[in-house]
Amino acid sequence: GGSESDTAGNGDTSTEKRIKVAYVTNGIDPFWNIAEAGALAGAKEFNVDCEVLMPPNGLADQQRMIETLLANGIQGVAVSPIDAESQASFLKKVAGMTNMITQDSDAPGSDRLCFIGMNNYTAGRQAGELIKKALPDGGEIVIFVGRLEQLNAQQRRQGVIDELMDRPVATLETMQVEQNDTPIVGEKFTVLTTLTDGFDRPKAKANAENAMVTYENLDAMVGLFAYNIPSCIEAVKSANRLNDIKLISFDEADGTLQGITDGYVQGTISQQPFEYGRLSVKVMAALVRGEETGIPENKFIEVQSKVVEKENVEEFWTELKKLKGQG
Amino acid sequence: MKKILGIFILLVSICVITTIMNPNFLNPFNVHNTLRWIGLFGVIGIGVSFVIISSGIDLSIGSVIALTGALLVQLLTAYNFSVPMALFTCMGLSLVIGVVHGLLITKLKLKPFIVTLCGLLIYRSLARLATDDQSIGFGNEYEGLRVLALGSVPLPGGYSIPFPFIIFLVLSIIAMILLNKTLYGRYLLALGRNEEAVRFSGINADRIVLISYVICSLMGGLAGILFTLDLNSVQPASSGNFYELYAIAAAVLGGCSLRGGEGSIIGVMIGTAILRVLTNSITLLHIPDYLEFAIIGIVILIGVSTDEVVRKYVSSKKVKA
Amino acid sequence: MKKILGIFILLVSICVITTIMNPNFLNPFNVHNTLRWIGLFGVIGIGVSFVIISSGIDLSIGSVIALTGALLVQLLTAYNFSVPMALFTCMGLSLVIGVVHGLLITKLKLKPFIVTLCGLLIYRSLARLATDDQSIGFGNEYEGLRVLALGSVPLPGGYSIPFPFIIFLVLSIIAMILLNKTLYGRYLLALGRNEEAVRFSGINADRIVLISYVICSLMGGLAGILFTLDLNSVQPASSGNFYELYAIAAAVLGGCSLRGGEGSIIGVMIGTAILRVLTNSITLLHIPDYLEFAIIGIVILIGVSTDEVVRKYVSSKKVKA
Amino acid sequence: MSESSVLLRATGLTKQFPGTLALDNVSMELHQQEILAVMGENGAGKSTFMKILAGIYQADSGTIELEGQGITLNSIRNAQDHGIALIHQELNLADNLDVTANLFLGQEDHAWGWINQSSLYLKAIDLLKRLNIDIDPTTRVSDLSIGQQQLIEIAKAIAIDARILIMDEPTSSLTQHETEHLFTVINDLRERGMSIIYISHRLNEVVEIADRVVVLKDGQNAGDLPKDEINHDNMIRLMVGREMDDARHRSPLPPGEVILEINDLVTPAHPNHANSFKVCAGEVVGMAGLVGAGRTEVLESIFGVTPALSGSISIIDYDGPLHNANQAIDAGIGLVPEDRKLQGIILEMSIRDNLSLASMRDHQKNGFLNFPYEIENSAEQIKAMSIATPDDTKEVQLLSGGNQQKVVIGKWLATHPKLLLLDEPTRGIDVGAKGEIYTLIDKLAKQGVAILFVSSDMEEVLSLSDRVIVMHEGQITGKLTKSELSEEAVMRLATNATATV
Ligand SMILES: Nc1ncnc2c1ncn2[C@@H]1O[C@H](COP(=O)(O)OP(=O)(O)OP(=O)(O)O)[C@@H](O)[C@H]1O
Ligand SMILES: Nc1ncnc2c1ncn2[C@@H]1O[C@H](COP(=O)(O)OP(=O)(O)OP(=O)(O)O)[C@@H](O)[C@H]1O
Ligand SMILES: [Mg+2]
Ligand SMILES: [Mg+2]
Repeated sequence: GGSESDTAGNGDTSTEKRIKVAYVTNGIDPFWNIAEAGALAGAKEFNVDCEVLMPPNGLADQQRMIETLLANGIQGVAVSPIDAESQASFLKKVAGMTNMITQDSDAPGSDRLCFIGMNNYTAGRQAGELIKKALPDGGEIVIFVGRLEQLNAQQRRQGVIDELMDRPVATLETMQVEQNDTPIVGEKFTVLTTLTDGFDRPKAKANAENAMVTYENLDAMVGLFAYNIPSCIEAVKSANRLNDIKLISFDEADGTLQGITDGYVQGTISQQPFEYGRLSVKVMAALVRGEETGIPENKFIEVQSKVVEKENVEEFWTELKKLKGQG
Repeated sequence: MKKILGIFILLVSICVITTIMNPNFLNPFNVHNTLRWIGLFGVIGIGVSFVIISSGIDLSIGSVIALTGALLVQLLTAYNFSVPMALFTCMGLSLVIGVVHGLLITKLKLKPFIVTLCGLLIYRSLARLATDDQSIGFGNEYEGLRVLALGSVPLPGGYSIPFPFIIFLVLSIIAMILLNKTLYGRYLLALGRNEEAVRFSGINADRIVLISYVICSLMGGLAGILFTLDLNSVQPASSGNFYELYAIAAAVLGGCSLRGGEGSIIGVMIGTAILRVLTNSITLLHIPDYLEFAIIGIVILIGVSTDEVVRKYVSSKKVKA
Repeated sequence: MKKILGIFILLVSICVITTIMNPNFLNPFNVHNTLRWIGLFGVIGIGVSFVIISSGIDLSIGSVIALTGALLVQLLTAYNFSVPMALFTCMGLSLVIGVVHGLLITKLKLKPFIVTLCGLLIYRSLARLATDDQSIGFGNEYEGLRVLALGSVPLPGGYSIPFPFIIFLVLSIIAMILLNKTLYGRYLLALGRNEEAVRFSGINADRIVLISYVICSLMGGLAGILFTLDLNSVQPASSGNFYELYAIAAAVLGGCSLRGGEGSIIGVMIGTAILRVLTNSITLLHIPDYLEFAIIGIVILIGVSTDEVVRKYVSSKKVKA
Repeated sequence: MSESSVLLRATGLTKQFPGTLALDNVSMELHQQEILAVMGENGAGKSTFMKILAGIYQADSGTIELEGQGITLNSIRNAQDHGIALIHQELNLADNLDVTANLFLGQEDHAWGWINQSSLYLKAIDLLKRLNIDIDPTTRVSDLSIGQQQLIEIAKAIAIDARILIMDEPTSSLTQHETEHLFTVINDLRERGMSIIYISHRLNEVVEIADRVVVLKDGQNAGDLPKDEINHDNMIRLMVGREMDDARHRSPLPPGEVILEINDLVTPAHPNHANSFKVCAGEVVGMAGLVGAGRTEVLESIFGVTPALSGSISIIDYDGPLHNANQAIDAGIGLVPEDRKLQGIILEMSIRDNLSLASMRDHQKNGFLNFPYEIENSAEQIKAMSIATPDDTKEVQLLSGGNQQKVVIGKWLATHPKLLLLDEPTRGIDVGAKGEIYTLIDKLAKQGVAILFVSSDMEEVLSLSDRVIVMHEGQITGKLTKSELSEEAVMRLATNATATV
């Protein structure tokens, strides 16, 4: 985090004062490293300075960082609110002071100029479809996540559940978040429980191990955060059950992609974080310069989530490595 | 006094250097925000300094913040408590927490480290239980109440003093008076150094210790309320994580000795200010944020070790004189 | 001995109750995993108990775990170190960290709490710096090396003893010998009680203290390596967060007194086992995971306070006798 | 004053500690305006008794009457309300606060918890003046010497306005001069109606001040002595139960070769003074001086725990450096430190472990403990020192003060030192144990060990030493041979820096 684009000497001859924008994440995560690469690539492409900030200590830290950016005269901020609903009034203030857009997670009541992201609930339903594909006869499922207090986690989880229970597609507004105290039983599928780990890897792995012990008929594991399935893989591997437990993931951790390549992960839902970063910078640059921004009427620039399965994993991964500058 | 002078110079230096490198540091908006954060974190710094002076420690503050914050939101939004009742209940809960800590430490003779470590774990769980493990906030409501955290007193030149900073100042003055002018403060200082001396003077040492934990928890509860009003959001699993360590660091930087019996409120104020200004400077000066911790750690180390070194130097001077 | 008996009964009770409520607890896979976690966490428990016996504390263990873990992966994958060289470098770094802690504490007379709190902050930053703030792992490589953490010795009935548990056992035995049979252990126990008297007995107390921090950091470094090999991943910003608190809790539960001078390695082993079995039971028994912290906190409180209460009871019995 | 007026009467007090019956059916009367000395060996139960009277401990059984009224003393505050104040055996001051704060701790003038600071200062000035103590009431207690701190403790108890003042060994860290001053104060307090219980191991003091003596032995009453029967022999007989036979008046041997030679030694606390002296084999050299004269520092410099600023220390047959205690042991030096509990022993460890703490390094096996040596050593020292214990695995804290001191000495004897430094070796130790320690010092000297001891007990310095070095404010002001030795000569040198060297 915190890196600045190195744009010195890229042939910028205009006398225009360099535009300063910032990309603020909701924490530190491999996911954001990819987005950061996208933001920095965008900075180069659209000839601006972009600062990427990753608040390590949650919401208070995020607000402090944004305040400091504002004090520093930042011209555009793309933020992923940690608690969108509650932060709306704070973000409204920010929007009054600079060009503010939201990305990854939206804050509708905040006067943000636009939202760049995907619909996490839809992504959840896509994951649900992957499960259905892997378990045509139904089965028992455990969901793994870092913290349930986050909105994206709740939306993904609900998407998975609603898809498995064959409920009608809800919107983000009508979506009902189900409690996590009893198994949710549907016709074919049962969602046994959701286990949280507080972003602690050993806990994530132990959760997977314990789930296999507790639920003897466990058929599939769904990991809502990037690291969840890689942790599950370690646990399932040591139980020698890679062939019998289906694994469905979100995001594009290396372990997940390796698992898809090797055939023991059914698939993952990628949000294309690189695009989040690049598009955010693109929109902010255009906003500052007063150019055409391409913001639609509904203020929602959707980045399509991408379902990665065995068929397309190689292509996806090669592309990803290239984007991250490892290719 | 010398001790405070040293860290005061440190604070001024950080401010001056930051201003030179980025004049936006003195921008009214930035000053306002920095003062607000100083106020919010300062409240727990003051609280923990009482416990430290009693030669104890309180590791549970961060969890108390999460718990009272969660409770406040729940009481107001889910249980329709009136504002005064809700505030009263939250402070009441922190009071009970402080009393329980104090009783376990004085009556069962458990170590403060252990009691409050268990507190850290238990209150965190309770906060998650109280909220069903979901982030909660006031939404667009309770704007009036939130003025407590977000309001400010305007000054000329566009500057303004945020309410939390004023609350912090008022509490600091009360704390100073309590520590230096009252029986309680005197007994606390004496007890931090030599508990036997206090007991043998016929003073109820247990009560003094207990009150210090109550003060600390009450400050934690108040901070929980203020943080929640300011941020309009409580993350039950993560709000306040590690805040106790910041508070302890600020107190120690400000001259409180973990051996007990030593500490000044002005020092704690300066200590808190240093930590907050530092984090502000780090972002303002585009220092990669992963270095934030390292810089804070190094500044604390320098702060406390210069103090030791100066003390040695002074005492060797004395000998020569 | 009585102390250990108490927590041993506690451990057995937890196991029995869990087994009755869910026989899967004794399932070979579950036993294997639980033993593995006991091994991994036990290593730092042993380390920190030396520091606690010296009447110190080490809050930096979690960050040391992250730093050595990050370093191991980077050295192997990005810098093409050979396996022995990489392991050697990681352990070397933890040794240096321990020495620095020890020197700051003994020579500059800084409080262990502060020194290692700054360590907690600084090493966390360094871990993030070393990895460019990215999660890293071995991917599909170094399977051979990873056997160190993932391998096991098979037993009849499908059971098996994981290597980390064996490493833990071996280290425990070495620690027991060190503590009870060597000059170092004798001096450490004496020093934890009365440092001044140890100095006046012609013993280099500073060296004894320093070595205790070195042991603790080395154990932290080793744990960092083992955790990384086990998990195949390091999160520079979060790996190991709060682990020092678990380690300290295990040591205290196992009878180490934070006053120093007291502690048994068997106790620490049982203490660690209780904590790990508890977290295991919580999931096995379908207890909501947000209650995990509360249950751990309450068990620690019960553990240490029964100890106090029993001690009082025993001494009052003696009087009557 | 009516002789028969009993102010305080304790009847049948019993107090059981884990493993120790500290008081067993003890009774005592205290009359109006009486100075009652309570005597007894270490561990006889004196302090326990006094702590019961002060409300710190509660007796298991027995009654206490004040002016004929039965009272229960269940807290310190409660005892203070009844007019009973205790000056503890150990210092109990908060040295981070000033003199005034300590003098009135728990007794402050206040309005609603708000301290009336100025009135306290005035009272402090008044009190200190009345007691003739020349200390500024705004001084931080940590800046005072131990002797001054002891005076503050005494003043603090007097400030309570008690009717009964209990003093548990108040003079153990006072100089002769300060002690005499204290006696004037005590007599004055008695004149003003106070009754005093006075505990001391110094028989001379008791003879001088006491109206009556009560002797305890092993937690039981061992007898009373009225004013006219108070003398050394009677007291010792009641306390020890036999006649004393010690080496107090030893006959020195001619000194052997020089073991220790100090040249121009400068210690940190007194950087402007350099001192030189020698100690020979078989010699017992005493160091006299007022409290704070710098004697402890000299011993600690020789032993390496407080390194000297400059000067040379040479030890026979040793060429190595002498910068720390470890090297001092190599050189054959042992130090029995001033503060037994803080520096000498580890209270929670066993007698056996304590006895081998300094010598184990020479008997280790590649870093491992040598258990057979430890057992053997412990048996040997317990026998040589006649340490009274049934079992050497007992924790040292369960021993009486005298026996604890013997453990410290035994720990050093196990290293077979050439030079033994003893700092206040008999402070707070009862006559019986004192005698045994004197005998031991004599025996060691006869074996050729060089002995350098610091003592503030004039009687001890005069009788035990072959030679005396007197210090004043960090400077050696004189060296007296056996024939030059007299109380006047020592006092003149100890108080007057301009005396001939
Ligand atoms: N708190 C305690 N717990 C256990 N035993 C105790 C305690 N206090 C005193 N004792 C024991 O009770 C006995 C009497 O001790 P006390 O301190 O009253 O003796 P003393 O006559 O004052 O001796 P001294 O002359 O050494 O001061 C001793 O054996 C001592 O070890
Ligand atoms: N640890 C210390 N810190 C500061 N000052 C000290 C310390 N120890 C001793 N002093 C001071 O140094 C001076 C010399 O003290 P020292 O203990 O050497 O004297 P002494 O002649 O041995 O007296 P005593 O009879 O009390 O043992 C005194 O003024 C004392 O207050
Ligand atoms: Mg006594
Ligand atoms: Mg001395």
